[in-house]
Amino acid sequence: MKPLSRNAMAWRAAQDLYEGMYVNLGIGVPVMVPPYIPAGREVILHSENGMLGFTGLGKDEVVDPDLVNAAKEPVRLLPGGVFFDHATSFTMIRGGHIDVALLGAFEVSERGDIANWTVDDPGRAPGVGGAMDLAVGAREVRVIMEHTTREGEPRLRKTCRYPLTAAGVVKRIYTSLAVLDVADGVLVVREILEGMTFDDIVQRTEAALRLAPDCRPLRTPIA
Amino acid sequence: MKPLSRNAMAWRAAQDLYEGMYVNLGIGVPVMVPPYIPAGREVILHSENGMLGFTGLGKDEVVDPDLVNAAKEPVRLLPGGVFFDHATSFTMIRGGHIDVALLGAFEVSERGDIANWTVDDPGRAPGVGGAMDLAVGAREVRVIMEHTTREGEPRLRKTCRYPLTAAGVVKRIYTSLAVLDVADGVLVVREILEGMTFDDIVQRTEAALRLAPDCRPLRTPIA
Amino acid sequence: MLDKRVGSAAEAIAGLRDGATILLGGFGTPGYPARLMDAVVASGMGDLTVVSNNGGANGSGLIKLISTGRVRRLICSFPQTAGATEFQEAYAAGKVMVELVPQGIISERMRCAAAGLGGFLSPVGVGTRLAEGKQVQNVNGRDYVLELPLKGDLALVRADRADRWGNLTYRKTARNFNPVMASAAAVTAVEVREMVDLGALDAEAVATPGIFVDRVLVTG
Amino acid sequence: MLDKRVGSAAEAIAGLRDGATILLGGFGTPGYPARLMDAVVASGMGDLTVVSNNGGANGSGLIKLISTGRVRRLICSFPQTAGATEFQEAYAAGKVMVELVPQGIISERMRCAAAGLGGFLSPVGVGTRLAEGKQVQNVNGRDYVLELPLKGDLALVRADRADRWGNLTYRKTARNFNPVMASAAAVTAVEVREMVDLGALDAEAVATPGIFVDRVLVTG
Repeated sequence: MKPLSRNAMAWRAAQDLYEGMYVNLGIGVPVMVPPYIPAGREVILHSENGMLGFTGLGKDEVVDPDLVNAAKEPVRLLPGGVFFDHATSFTMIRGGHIDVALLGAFEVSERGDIANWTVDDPGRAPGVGGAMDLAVGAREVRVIMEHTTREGEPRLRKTCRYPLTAAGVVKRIYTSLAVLDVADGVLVVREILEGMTFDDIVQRTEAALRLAPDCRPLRTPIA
Repeated sequence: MKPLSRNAMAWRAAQDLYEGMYVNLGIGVPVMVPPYIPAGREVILHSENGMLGFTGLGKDEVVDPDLVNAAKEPVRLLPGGVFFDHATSFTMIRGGHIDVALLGAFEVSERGDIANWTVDDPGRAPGVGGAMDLAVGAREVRVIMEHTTREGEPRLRKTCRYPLTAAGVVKRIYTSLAVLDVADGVLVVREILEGMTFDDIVQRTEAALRLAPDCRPLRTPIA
Repeated sequence: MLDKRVGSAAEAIAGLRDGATILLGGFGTPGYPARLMDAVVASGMGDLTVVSNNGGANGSGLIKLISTGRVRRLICSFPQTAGATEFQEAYAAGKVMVELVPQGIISERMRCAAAGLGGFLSPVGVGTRLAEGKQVQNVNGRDYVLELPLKGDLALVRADRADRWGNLTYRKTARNFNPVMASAAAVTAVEVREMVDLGALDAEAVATPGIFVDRVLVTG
Repeated sequence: MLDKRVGSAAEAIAGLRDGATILLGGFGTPGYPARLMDAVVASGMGDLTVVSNNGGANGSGLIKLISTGRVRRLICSFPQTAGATEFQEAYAAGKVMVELVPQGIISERMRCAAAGLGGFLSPVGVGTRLAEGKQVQNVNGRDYVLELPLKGDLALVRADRADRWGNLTYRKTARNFNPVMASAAAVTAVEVREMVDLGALDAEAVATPGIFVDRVLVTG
């Protein structure tokens, strides 16, 4: 089975965002989410540089260099969108005002620990950005990431090998192969890529897994 | 000699406010200062309820109930005046952004301690307002008050009898009889009400006093 | 369609329970949400903690609550209103307990809660009676009082204009405590003069982004 | 007449000394005060501490300072710019020491200084490498890291419009770190697109009141 593309993972994560939710999108796959939010749902996106209520820029839209998201990509403000300064932006983040933070990660543990800021390469300066504030402050933290590394090593671990961003905060993980929820030290497999089995997931995962009784096939309309 | 009126004390304090100063006026005599600021000096007044750049309302001006100073009196916003919320207002106050806080007081000690929030009447709820933030946060604290109580007791004390607002913060005191500066545990008398002597001030003061070599007569153009 | 408008003041404060903590906007009359407070009076709820700069006067909802003994604790900086006697009478009669907090520390404690912080070190009130019982910490040779976050169950806010997402603008000094209170409560109810179309407010001038707002009542 | 306008970028940063701490606005390019930073480069000053979310790229003044070893310490959350190599090269060559601070904690530490507080208790980074060496305090059963204020000698800010009192408005997401930095330095220098008459800015929409601003340079 071909794992989900980054776009397909973004699509899947977008389906779980509902009307009226305030959602922060981290850099990487999360910022690819906006076009996949089902039409008609008013999901209000937050960007930590100081903006609420925007969406991705359409192909033919004019770029405004002063209007960018957390990944520094140009975006479009929606009617009702507002700007504010950085201290206010992180008041929203740390104070539990953001309903969902969708973050990228290197690894997630079976207890919901997340490691997403450094791979400990001594020659490279690490960057943390707003990840730690988001991981601790958002009401719910969800992760989007490849199920395994390029070398095929599991990213869902018993214990993260990379330095932690925060401990025990992740609630749901969207991988290229499955959708999993963190529950008391075990990852509950809610959806499995169509054509794969629970055993296929177990083989590619180090974390403790449990198959949800109502586990469904993971299908996306895009490749 | 007749002591200075409240208006005359406000006039005297106003003369020491210079172009470009950011000044907070406490309730009582301090809020009477604006009309006495010498014409042409742009002194920018701060009000802790969330405003910078205003002045008193002229006689025939229309009252706007949403435009009030810290004493809840109607005022007029000047061109360049701005509004902000309460947290920002006290950021200005505590963070050393206010050049001068002019406060009323019950008592000031020879070390510059100020007591201005409660007279410890058990039947009355005390009120502190922004006095403690101002006393600690402004770059310079100046006090305007009657030299003595109605009963003739000195308000300039060795030690304040009332509970303190803050210790060692007052720099200058404008009383109904004199202008005094706090210096190392002694009050230096800079100006004495015209017609009175240093001994007259000593008799009405408990705090240690020193006559400034260049002490001048205190004269005001208003009664 | 996300629409935070509610049809009545009762609906705006729905869920209020005995023992709740209410953050009440206003500095004197400007920015005081009179209609929402009238609904609190009508609700019959009591044993309340109210955070308000002042103690209310002139027959306001707040002074009615206090006079009838329904406010267990008033957290304020300046309870007495010049020229008014109602608060003084209620206080002298033992109908309300006052926790006096310096004015800037009230708003900073609410901001601390809003911003998800555990406390802050304040230079204000150190060595005075208002710091008694509070933990003192020395940092770099200076003493500070550890102040703790102050969070509300319900914030009652008065604003000028709102849109259906709950974005708010205020009018002049009626802004005062309202933005910080709006951000520091589990539920924030707002009364506004006017509702405008989404997109009609200046995106640079919204003082309270809708993320902090739950219910909006138009009172005119 | 109070007029905070200055005639040149050199005048705007006058007084800058070796060893100073500079608060540098911007999140990537939006809100980055390019002209003022060019003046810092031209000033020859070094041994600087720079607080900036990013490490600079594409030949900016900041990356020039860093590449020539004039920044002793960079306090930032995300030094590397996607697609740019200059910072990485300077870092690998040991030309700059990086103090990595979570993005929201950088701004909160500056706000703490701006607001005259002695520190705050942060839930962010507890138990992680970025909290190593910091004091941990438990309040009501939860661990927090004590974070200390971060004050600048000079803030360099990019705004959209200013008046002669130094009131500022910003443009869209170019606001970012600028308001908090403007309020957290001993001297705040601002470059703006446009100067307007006193009274021309909307009193409700000024994001940085002039009290926080010392010098304004019009750069267009």
